[in-house]
Amino acid sequence: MALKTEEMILNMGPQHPSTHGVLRLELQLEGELIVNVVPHIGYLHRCFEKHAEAMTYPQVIPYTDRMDYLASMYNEFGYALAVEKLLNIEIPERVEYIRVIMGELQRIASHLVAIGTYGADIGAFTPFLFCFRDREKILSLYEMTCGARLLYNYIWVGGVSHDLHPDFLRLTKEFIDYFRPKITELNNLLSYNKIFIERTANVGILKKDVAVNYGITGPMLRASGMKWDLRKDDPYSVYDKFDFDIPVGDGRMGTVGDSWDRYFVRVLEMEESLKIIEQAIAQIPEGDVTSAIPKRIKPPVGQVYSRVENPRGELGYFIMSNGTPNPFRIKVRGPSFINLAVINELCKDLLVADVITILGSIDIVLGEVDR
Amino acid sequence: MKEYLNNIWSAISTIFIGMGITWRHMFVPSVTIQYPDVKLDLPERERNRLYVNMDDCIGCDQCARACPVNCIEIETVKGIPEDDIGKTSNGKKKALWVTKFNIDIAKCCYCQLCVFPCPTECIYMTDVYEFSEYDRDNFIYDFVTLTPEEREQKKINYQKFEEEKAAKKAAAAEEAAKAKAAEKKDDNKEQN
Amino acid sequence: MIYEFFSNLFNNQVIGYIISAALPLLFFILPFVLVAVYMERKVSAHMQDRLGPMRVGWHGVLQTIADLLKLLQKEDITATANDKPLFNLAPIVVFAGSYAAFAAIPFTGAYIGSNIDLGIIYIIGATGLVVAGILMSGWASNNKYTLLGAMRAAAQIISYEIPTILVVLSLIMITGTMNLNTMSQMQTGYFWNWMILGGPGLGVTKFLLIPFMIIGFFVIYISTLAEVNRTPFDIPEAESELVSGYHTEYSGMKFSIFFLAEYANMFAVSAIVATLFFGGYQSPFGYLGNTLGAHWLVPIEQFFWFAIKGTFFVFVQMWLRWTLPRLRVDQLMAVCWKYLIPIAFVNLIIVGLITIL
Amino acid sequence: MKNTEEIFNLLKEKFGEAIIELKADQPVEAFITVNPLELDKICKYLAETDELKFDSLMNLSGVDEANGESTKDEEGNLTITGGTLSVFYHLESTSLKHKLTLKVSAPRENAEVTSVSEIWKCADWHEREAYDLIGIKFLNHPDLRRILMPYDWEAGHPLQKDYRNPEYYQGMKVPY
Repeated sequence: MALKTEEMILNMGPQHPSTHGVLRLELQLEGELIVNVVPHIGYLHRCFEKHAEAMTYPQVIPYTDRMDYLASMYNEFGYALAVEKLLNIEIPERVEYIRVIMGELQRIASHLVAIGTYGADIGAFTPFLFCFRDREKILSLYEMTCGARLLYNYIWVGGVSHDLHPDFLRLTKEFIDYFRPKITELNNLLSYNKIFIERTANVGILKKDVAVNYGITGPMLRASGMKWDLRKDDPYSVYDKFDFDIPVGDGRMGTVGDSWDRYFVRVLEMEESLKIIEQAIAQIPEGDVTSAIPKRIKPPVGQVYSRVENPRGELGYFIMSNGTPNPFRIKVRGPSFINLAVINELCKDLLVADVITILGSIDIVLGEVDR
Repeated sequence: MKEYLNNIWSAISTIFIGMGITWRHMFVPSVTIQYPDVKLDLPERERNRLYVNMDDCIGCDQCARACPVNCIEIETVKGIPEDDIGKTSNGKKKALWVTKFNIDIAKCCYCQLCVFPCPTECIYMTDVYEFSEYDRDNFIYDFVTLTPEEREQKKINYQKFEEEKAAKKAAAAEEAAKAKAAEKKDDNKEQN
Repeated sequence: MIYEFFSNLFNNQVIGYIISAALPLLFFILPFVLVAVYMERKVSAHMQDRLGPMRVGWHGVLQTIADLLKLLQKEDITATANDKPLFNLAPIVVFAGSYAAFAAIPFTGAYIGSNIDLGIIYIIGATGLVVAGILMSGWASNNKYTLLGAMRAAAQIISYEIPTILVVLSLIMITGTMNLNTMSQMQTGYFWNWMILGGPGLGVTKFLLIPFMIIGFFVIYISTLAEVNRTPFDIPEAESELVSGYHTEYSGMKFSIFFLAEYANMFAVSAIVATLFFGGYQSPFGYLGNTLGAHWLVPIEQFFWFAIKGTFFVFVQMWLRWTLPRLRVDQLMAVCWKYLIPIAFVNLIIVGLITIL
Repeated sequence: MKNTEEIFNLLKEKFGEAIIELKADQPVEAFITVNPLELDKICKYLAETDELKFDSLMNLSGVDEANGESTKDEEGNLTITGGTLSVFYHLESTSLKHKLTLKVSAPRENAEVTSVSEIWKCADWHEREAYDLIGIKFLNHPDLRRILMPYDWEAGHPLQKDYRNPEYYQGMKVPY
C-alpha cells in the first residue's frame, strides 16, 4: 500500500519570471511531481469587448493592437478582414500584398519572441538576446512604414494607413538575406543542443485528436502532426498565390507533439514566412492603398465570424452589427486563450520544471488571454 | 551501450558547437546603442508626441471625435462679426475662437487616428519622445494661444453678442408675434 | 607557513592566527569577486552582442563597486514567518564553508594558509558545510520555492561529490600525496610535467595516462561545476522556475554574502582543478626569477600563474553558463549517477592498473 | 461537404421541434436557431455523425441582444427587462471542411443553455467566459466559475448592456 502524503500547493505566479505575464498557476504537487494544474487568468482583463461597444469601427483598431501585443499587425489584419466581410467591399491588390508582407514579418517577429523566451525559460539566455536583436530589425522596418514599433494601427478597414516607404522593399530583402544564416546559427546554438533536446523532447505530448477536441490551433496543432493552416485550408487575402509548405511536427527528437516539436515548428515556420515575403516582394503591384477606405463605416445588420492564422493560431473575430457606427458585439477568439486551456492535460505527472517547459511551448500572450 | 556512448558524444559535441558560436560572438561588434549619448535616427513617419499648430486650427472637433481614448478636449466660442480670427495656411477663414485645446498626453495611445481627419493638417505627431514629467498634471498640454483673460473675454464677447442678438431677435419676434396675433385674431374672426 | 611568519613577526600567536586567516579574504577573495562579477557581466554581454556596463568608470569597471555600495545600503528584509536565528545564520555558514576551502589552497610555493597533509580531502569536507547552509536558508525562509531550491541543492551537491572524490582518488594514487602543495611542487618545470599530460617523469606510463587524465579532468570539471551550482547545473537557483531558489527571500547584505560565497566557491573549485591537473601555481615555461637570479621574484610569478589559471577556469564556467540551457532535476541526477560516476570509477580502476605497471 | 441548408434539413428531420429556424437572409452568415435545452443532444449528433463530423468548435460567443424593454432612470442608467441572451456556436469540421453556425436564445432573467463542454473540451473556458461576462448559465458544466473577472465580483456580468460599475470592490473605489 502506497503511503498517502499531503499534497503541496505551489502558487506559481502572478508574479513569476516564467509565466510570460500575469498568469497564476496553482500547482498541486506530490513532492516535485504534478498532480493537478489549475490556471487562474484575468489579471490583465480590460474587457476589450465592452470598450469596443462604445467605439466606432476604426477606433477599435488601436484596441485590437493591445490584445496580442507581440503580433499586433495580425490582430489588425484579422479585424480589418472581418469588418470588410461585413461591409462586403473590394480591397486593392497592393493593399493585400502589403498586408501579407506585414503579417509574415509579424509572424517572424512573434516567433522570435516565442523561441527566445523559450530558450530563456529552459535556462539559455544568449539565444533570447540574439532573437531580440533580430526582432528589433523587423520593428525598425515597421517603424519606417507606420511610425510605431509595437502598436501599429497600420492596417485599416479597407486599406492601410500609409503606403510602403520607398526603401522598405530593399531593406526587407536585406533583412531576409541577413536573417537566413541566423536561423541556422540559432539551430546550432539551441535547437540541436543535447541539453535542450533532453529538456523538451518527450515532454508534454499532445495527441492529435485531443488537440482538435480542445480547439488547439496554430503551431501547437501542427506540432501534433496535423497539417492544418488557415492560410492553406481556408485561404484569405492573397495567400493562395504563394507557394509555401506547412511544417508539421515529426517527432524527430522524441514523440510527435512534444515540446521540442512545438518549438521547432516555429523555427521552420519562420523560414516559410521568409519564402512568402520573398514571393510577395517579387509580385507586389503598384497602386493606391487608401482609395478603398470607406469614409463612414456603417455595416448592415448582421453578424460575421472571420478568422486568420495568427502566429499563435486561429484568431477569430465575431462581429455583430445592428446598423449603427458602433459594433453591437465583438467577441475575439484568442488563440492563446484556447491553447492555454489544455495545460492541465499536458502537465500531469511531470516535474515542476516541465510546467515551465510546457507553458513556454504553448507560447501564450497574456494580453490576449485576458483581453 | 551504443545509445549510452551516443548520448555522451552528442552532448559533448553539441556543447562544443554552442561554445564555438558564443566564442565567435565575443568578437562581433555589439548592437547596443548607448542611449542618452547616442540616439537612433528616427524615420520621418515617427509617431510620438502630438503637436497642434494653433495658427491653422479651425476648432472643428474632428480629432477629438476620432480619438479612441478621449484625450483631446476642445471648446470653441463663435467669433463675433467684428473679430478677425485669422486665416489658416490653406486660405480658409476661421470662424471659431478655440478657448480650450487640451491634450492629455498621458492618456494618448499614439494611434494617429486624430491626424488623418484634420482638414487643415494642423495636428500632427512629432518625433519628440523624451517628455517625462514629475507631476501628472504637466501632461495636460494646453495648446491655445490666447491668454486666460482673452479666453474669458471671447466668451463674454460672444455672450454679449448673443444676448444682443437675442434681444434683437426677441424684439423682432415680439413684433412678429404681435403681428401674428393680430393676424390670428383676424383669422379667428373670419372663421367665426 | 604564513602563520609562522606572522606569529614570529608579532611574537604573538593570536595575532598571527587572525592575520593569516584574514589575508586571503582581504587580499584575494574580495578583489577577485569584484573582478569576477565585472567579468561575468562583460563576458555575457559580449557573447550576446551587447556592451554590458559602460557608465561607471572606464568601460564600467567601477560598476561592481557601485553595486556593492547599493547592496550595503539596502534594507535588510526579514519576513515575519522566517525562522530568524537560522535565517541569519545561513549566509554565514555558506560563506564559512567556501572560505574554509581557501585555507588549504596553495596560492604560491611560499603562501598557503595551512599546509596540511590532508589538503584536498579537507577542502572537499569543508565545502560540505555549504550544503548545510543552503538547507538552513531554504528551510528558514519558510517559502516553498526556497525549500524546493534547497532540497535540490542538497541532493545535487552531495551526489556530485562522489565523482569529484573518485577522480581525486585516481590522482592521489598517481602522486601518492593528498597535500596540494606537494602535488603542485611535483608538477614543476615545464607544462609537460602537468598531470593532464601524464605528470612528471618519462616513460610508457606517462603516455598511457594522458587520455585517462583528460577524461578525469572533464569529469571533475563537470562535477565541480555542479557543486558550485553553475549552469547547466544551476537548478537550485533556476531563475526561470524557482525565482531564485534558496536565496529568494534574502536581501541587502545577506544576499551579497551568498553572492560572495558563490563567486569564492567558483574560484575555489577552479583552483582545485588547476592544482590537480594544470600544475597549480607552476609556470608552464620556467621562471624569469630563476634565470635572472632574483629568487624573490619566483613567488610573485607563481601567484600570477595561479591567478591566471584559476581565472581561466572561472571564465570557462561563465562561457558555459552563457551558452547552455539548464538540466532538469532528474536529468541532473542521471548525469551524475549514470554517466559521471561509472566513468570516474572505470577511470579510477584503469589509472590504478597503469600506476601498478 | 454540406451547406447550412442541407444541415438544417437533416437536423429538422432528426430533431423536429427543437430546431427552430434557419435564418439566411442576413448578410454574411446563415445560422440555425435551436432550442437551448436540447443543444447538447443536437451537438452530439453533429459531432458524431459520419457525414457531418463537426470535430472542432471554433468559437462560442455569448451575446446580450438587448431586445427587451429598456428603461432609463433619472441618472441615465439603463435597465433592460425581458428579451433574450443568445449564444452563437461556430462549428467546423477539419476533415470535411464545412462550417455551421448555431444560435440559441434563452430568456434574459433565467438564461440556461445546456453545456457542450463534454463534446468539445474547448467549450469549457468559452462557456465560463460567457457565464462570466454575459451571465448565461450552462447546465451540466463541470466547473462553472467566473474566469476573467475576480471570483468574488458581485456587480453582475459586464457585457450585459445594462451593466453598471459598482462603487466599491473590496473597499477600493472602482471608477478611478
